[in-house]
Amino acid sequence: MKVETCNISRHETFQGPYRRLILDASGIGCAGVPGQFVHLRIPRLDGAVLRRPFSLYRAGKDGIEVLYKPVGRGTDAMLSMVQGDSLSLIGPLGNGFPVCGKKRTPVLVAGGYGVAPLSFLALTSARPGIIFIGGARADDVLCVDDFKSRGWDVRVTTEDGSLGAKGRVTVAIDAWLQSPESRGDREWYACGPDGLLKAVGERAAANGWNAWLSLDKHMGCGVGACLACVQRVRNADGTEGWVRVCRDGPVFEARSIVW
Amino acid sequence: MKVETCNISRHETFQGPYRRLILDASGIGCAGVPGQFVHLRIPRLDGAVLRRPFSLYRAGKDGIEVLYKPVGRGTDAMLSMVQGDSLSLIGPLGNGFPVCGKKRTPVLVAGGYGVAPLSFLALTSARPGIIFIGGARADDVLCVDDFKSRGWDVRVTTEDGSLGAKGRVTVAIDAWLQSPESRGDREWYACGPDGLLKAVGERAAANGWNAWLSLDKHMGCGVGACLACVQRVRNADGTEGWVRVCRDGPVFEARSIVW
Amino acid sequence: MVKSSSKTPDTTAPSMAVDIGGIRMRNPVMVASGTFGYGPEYADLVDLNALGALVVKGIRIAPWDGNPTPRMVEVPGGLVNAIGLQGPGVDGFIADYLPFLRGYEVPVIVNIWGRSLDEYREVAQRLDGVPGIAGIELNISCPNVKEGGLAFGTQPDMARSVIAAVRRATRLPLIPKLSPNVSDIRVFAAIAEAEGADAISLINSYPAMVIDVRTRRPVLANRVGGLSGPAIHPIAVKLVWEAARAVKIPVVGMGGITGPQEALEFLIAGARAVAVGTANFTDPTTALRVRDGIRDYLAEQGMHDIGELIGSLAT
Amino acid sequence: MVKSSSKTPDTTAPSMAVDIGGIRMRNPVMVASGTFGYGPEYADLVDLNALGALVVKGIRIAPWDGNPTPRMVEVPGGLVNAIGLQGPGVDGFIADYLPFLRGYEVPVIVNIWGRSLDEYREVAQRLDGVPGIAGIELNISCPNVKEGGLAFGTQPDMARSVIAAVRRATRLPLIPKLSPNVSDIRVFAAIAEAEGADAISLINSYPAMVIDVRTRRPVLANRVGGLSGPAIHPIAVKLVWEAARAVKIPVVGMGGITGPQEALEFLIAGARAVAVGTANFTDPTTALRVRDGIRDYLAEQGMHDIGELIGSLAT
Ligand SMILES: Cc1cc2nc3c(=O)[nH]c(=O)nc-3n(C[C@H](O)[C@H](O)[C@H](O)COP(=O)(O)OP(=O)(O)OC[C@H]3O[C@@H](n4cnc5c(N)ncnc54)[C@H](O)[C@@H]3O)c2cc1C
Ligand SMILES: Cc1cc2nc3c(=O)[nH]c(=O)nc-3n(C[C@H](O)[C@H](O)[C@H](O)COP(=O)(O)OP(=O)(O)OC[C@H]3O[C@@H](n4cnc5c(N)ncnc54)[C@H](O)[C@@H]3O)c2cc1C
Ligand SMILES: Cc1cc2nc3c(=O)[nH]c(=O)nc-3n(C[C@H](O)[C@H](O)[C@H](O)COP(=O)(O)O)c2cc1C
Ligand SMILES: Cc1cc2nc3c(=O)[nH]c(=O)nc-3n(C[C@H](O)[C@H](O)[C@H](O)COP(=O)(O)O)c2cc1C
Ligand code: FES
Ligand code: FES
Repeated sequence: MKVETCNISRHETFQGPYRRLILDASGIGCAGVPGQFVHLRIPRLDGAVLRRPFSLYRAGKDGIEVLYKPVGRGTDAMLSMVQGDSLSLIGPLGNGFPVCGKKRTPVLVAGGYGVAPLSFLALTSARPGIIFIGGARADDVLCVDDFKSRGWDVRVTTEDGSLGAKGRVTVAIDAWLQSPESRGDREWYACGPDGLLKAVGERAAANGWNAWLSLDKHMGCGVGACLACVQRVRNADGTEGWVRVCRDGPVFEARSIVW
Repeated sequence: MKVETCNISRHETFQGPYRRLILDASGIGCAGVPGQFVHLRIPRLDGAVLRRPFSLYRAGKDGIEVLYKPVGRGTDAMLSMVQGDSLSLIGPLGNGFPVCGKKRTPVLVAGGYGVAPLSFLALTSARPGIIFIGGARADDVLCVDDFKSRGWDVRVTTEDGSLGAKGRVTVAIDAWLQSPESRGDREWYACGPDGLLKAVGERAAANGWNAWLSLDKHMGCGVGACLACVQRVRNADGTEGWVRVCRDGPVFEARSIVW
Repeated sequence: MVKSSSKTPDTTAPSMAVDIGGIRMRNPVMVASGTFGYGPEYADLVDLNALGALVVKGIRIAPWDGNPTPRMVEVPGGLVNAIGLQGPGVDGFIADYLPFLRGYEVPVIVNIWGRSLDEYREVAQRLDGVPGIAGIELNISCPNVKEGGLAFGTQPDMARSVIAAVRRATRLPLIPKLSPNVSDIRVFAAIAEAEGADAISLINSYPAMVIDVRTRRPVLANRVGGLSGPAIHPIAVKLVWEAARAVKIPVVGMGGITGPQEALEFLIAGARAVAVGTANFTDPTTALRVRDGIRDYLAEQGMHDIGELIGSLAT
Repeated sequence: MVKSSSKTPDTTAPSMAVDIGGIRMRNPVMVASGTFGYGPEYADLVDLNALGALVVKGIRIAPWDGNPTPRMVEVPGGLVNAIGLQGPGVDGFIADYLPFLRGYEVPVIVNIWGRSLDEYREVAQRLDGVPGIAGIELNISCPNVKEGGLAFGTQPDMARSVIAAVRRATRLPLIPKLSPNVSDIRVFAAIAEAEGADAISLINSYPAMVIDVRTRRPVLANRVGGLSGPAIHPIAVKLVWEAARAVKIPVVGMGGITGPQEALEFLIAGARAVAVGTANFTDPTTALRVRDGIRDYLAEQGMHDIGELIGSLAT
């Protein structure tokens, strides 16, 4: 974990409202693994005291990439960032996704920008598996080719039916779970809205599979100091308590989460 | 007086650190006279609740021009404004300079950006007179050609001697006052730092001349409502009281000012 | 179409009218004392009749000079002012400004202050029965004058006596303006209600100080001043919420409104009207923007009357 | 050159060391409770030994769960938090964090709180004599817990009893942290001094509320929280200035520091040390920037010792 001042190498439209931000943060890039995130200080967001967290979409010796969608004051202000702008990152933060068990096949479930860390995970995965991508509209279904080109089985759903099957991602998952092809030893990975994570967790648990959920909580410090981002969990001894999504997560096994 | 949203037609270096800002505010432009000012809302100055006042350097049916120098948070932020940016103005505000008496010759004294309203005054003056321009360095001596091209007698002083006579503007004024050429009926106009205004006022009063001083006070509303910009004055009946620089001024006759 | 002359009612336009302790306003958006002068200053820029009410700058029984300059300094998200209640006095106000204001329909609320109980009573008495005045806002919370001002607003006994005295001196709707500089705002809200106030307003600016580190002097001549603007908004919302639950009389909420959003927070928290202060300097049309924004919000939410919004906080 | 072994003193580097009620700090820049965890969280990013002191998150006698989420919301110029003092309890702190902190030379100040006088006393007693603890900051001003917290800090009698009780329970340097939510801070500063406190610190975050106008609910699960950050800085400067003139014991100033400028204001106003809170989130190196900026300022002003700056306000 370090504070790194870096420059924007590229900032471009990725798809629909989503943007891709490429940063020459090589220190963080070298250290980052899938599931980790950076805490980004948005330039020229006067009066803002908080950074904003973004998952690593790519990380390597040249730096990092993130995908984001403008949804509020901060991400809106990010739109005006340009190549060459300097900004400050803290990262890599949190724990990455655990590696998929040797004999298991990875099953990924993504909603919205949640596909970004999963695409990074697929890149480093020992073998391809299956990914369910859900979105409101076709525009929200990102990175399909990232997976296809690596041999993944990609199942798309959109709520308006503009791409793939119509409905929520759970519709596709449930259909698949009914089918014989779902049999076998699986390890689940999911990133998206809470509703999606919860649904994935329930389905995985019902089958006795691990489901690694990447949680999205409003953050203050990003490093574990402020206790803003806490999530209620069930401890091994049955008691309940808080964990810090930023430091103890953002990835947690589904059965530990108290929704 | 109106609120006018306008666009930046041009924004350029004027001289040294000074910038010229050309705005297509034709409503304010048509109404504005020398000595009046606009209250400008600086775009992208988040967290700022106050506008900033700037004298009219030019005003006409095409809009207005101001000259400014970055000296603080607001004026620094102005540097990043670009052509086409939209901004909000209130103006024209305050009272202009009174017209020079028929048989009198105008004597102008300017320090720093104070030359801007005086250049506008010279443009509308029935006949040329003399102008003393003082500055710290050659860079601070603006608009010399504006005056020369209209037949004005321009006397420059700089504190470091890099242009014109070395010393404060009062040195040149005092030398001139000693000389026979200063005799005659004069009407003084000055804009610059308080020290300069005071010095000019004293010299004018000593000779029984009017001196119209344009005051620079920190402003809130700009329209006379908040009472932030007040100046102590002596009333006709000998009592003292406050006047509002924004609404009752910014131009006052020197003998009324209680420094 | 029984009566051909009847206007088709605009069923989509929600009703915005509110009654603040007997003052009927067309909409709940006022301008705050000290930030809008006495009316004429902004009349070129804002249709005064479009305001819910106009609260004039604080006046006392006689003219008052206020503080030396500098009187105002900008800080992140606000400003600190120490005007010190400069004003023409009650007779000056009546002679010089009231005739102008009588030309408008907007309710005019006079903000009053005094250096003693007697002064407070006198100025209220003087205003009683003067045509063109809709109500009195009783400033017991100004951080910028040494005498009276804040002390009246932070000590329950003093607050009680001054409100009671002014109440006896006037039949006009009376709106004590509470100080935020207290540990429990409910105490002061309840005192106001018990002493017969028709409404309360809050918050005034918050005691504050800015130091010039270059000269190592306070920036303001008065050394301390009052912080206003967006910086104090979350504090104001909390106090308005508490005050509104403590009393039955209407609450006027203010502090840091820059647009509809902050005004809606006050109304949802229980304020029956709001006032725009510092933002008038940033954008003189703020009150109109706020009014329009509230109306649009009501329409969006399918509300027909502002009353449905007021105090609608779900907790 | 009489003694060849003597080091040439660096005459240009001003002395930054301060003594806060017996706690010797290399420089006056601390990090504020609740914004820096217990040390390890920021240890990768900041050299802990470069801090004047490290104040850990508030702890009580037993583990505490704090409030439900959401616990934090950003506002213009600050944030409102309602963490609710989640923590491992005093034994958890001693077992899990103190060993780590003992590996550093930075003075560790433990921020403590309780739901009753007894709890306050017990946690102070438990810390007394534990190696690696430089002092106790007594939190009587947290706006985010129902029990105790703010009530202790806004009622003179309660403040007096809790400070007296804790004073008897510990020989460690004791620093009550005052609430800003009072009408006259000098009263509480004087109480702390009279009851034997070694220093005081101020200000804690300011009671505040944010409403989501879309859902018409408070954004924070706890409904109200504490406002911190640049928004409260001018308020904090005024309170520090008043408190510093009311007592002889040292004052630690905090509230809205983002860089050297705001810290210098506190020191000039009379604070002997300052603490960086919310700005740690924005930029974890803030405390170091502040320290360097103060040093540069002293050098520029030709001051040789931070003592020349403290309380140097010309009024
Ligand atoms: C571990 C993690 C990884 C993330 N990765 C990505 C990513 O790769 N791409 C992407 O587009 N978004 C990502 N997000 C969500 C992203 O951080 C928010 O969209 C962003 O903070 C919104 O900021 P804003 O100022 O535009 O929104 P506003 O709603 O105006 O923000 C106000 C406050 O709320 C917080 N906030 C608002 N929404 C969220 C949210 N959904 N999650 C967390 N905090 C929020 C902000 O940080 C800020 O403090 C991630 C969140 C987390 C916790
Ligand atoms: C009637 C009038 C006409 C002016 N005309 C011009 C002009 O034509 N060109 C030009 O360059 N400048 C002019 N000024 C000065 C200009 O307004 C200030 O330089 C500017 O406000 C500084 O803002 P800042 O944020 O950069 O400085 P900061 O010092 O960061 O500003 C902080 C606050 O102080 C106020 N302030 C600071 N300096 C001054 C000052 N000298 N006068 C008034 N307020 C100040 C600002 O408005 C702001 O509220 C004029 C001032 C007045 C009163
Ligand atoms: C320049 C200025 C002058 C003020 N004068 C008065 C006054 O005379 N009487 C009064 O009760 N409040 C006065 N106030 C307080 C405002 O009416 C209002 O309560 C406060 O500024 C908070 O609202 P805001 O954040 O929208 O400005 C003044 C505020 C400012 C900024
Ligand atoms: C997230 C957060 C948690 C805090 N927790 C505590 C705490 O446990 N004990 C305490 O005394 N103060 C606590 N505070 C208050 C800070 O120590 C500090 O007094 C306040 O935030 C003002 O400083 P700032 O504006 O620099 O943040 C907390 C503040 C924040 C923002
Ligand atoms: S964001 Fe501060 S603890 Fe997680
Ligand atoms: S700036 Fe408000 S009265 Fe002049």
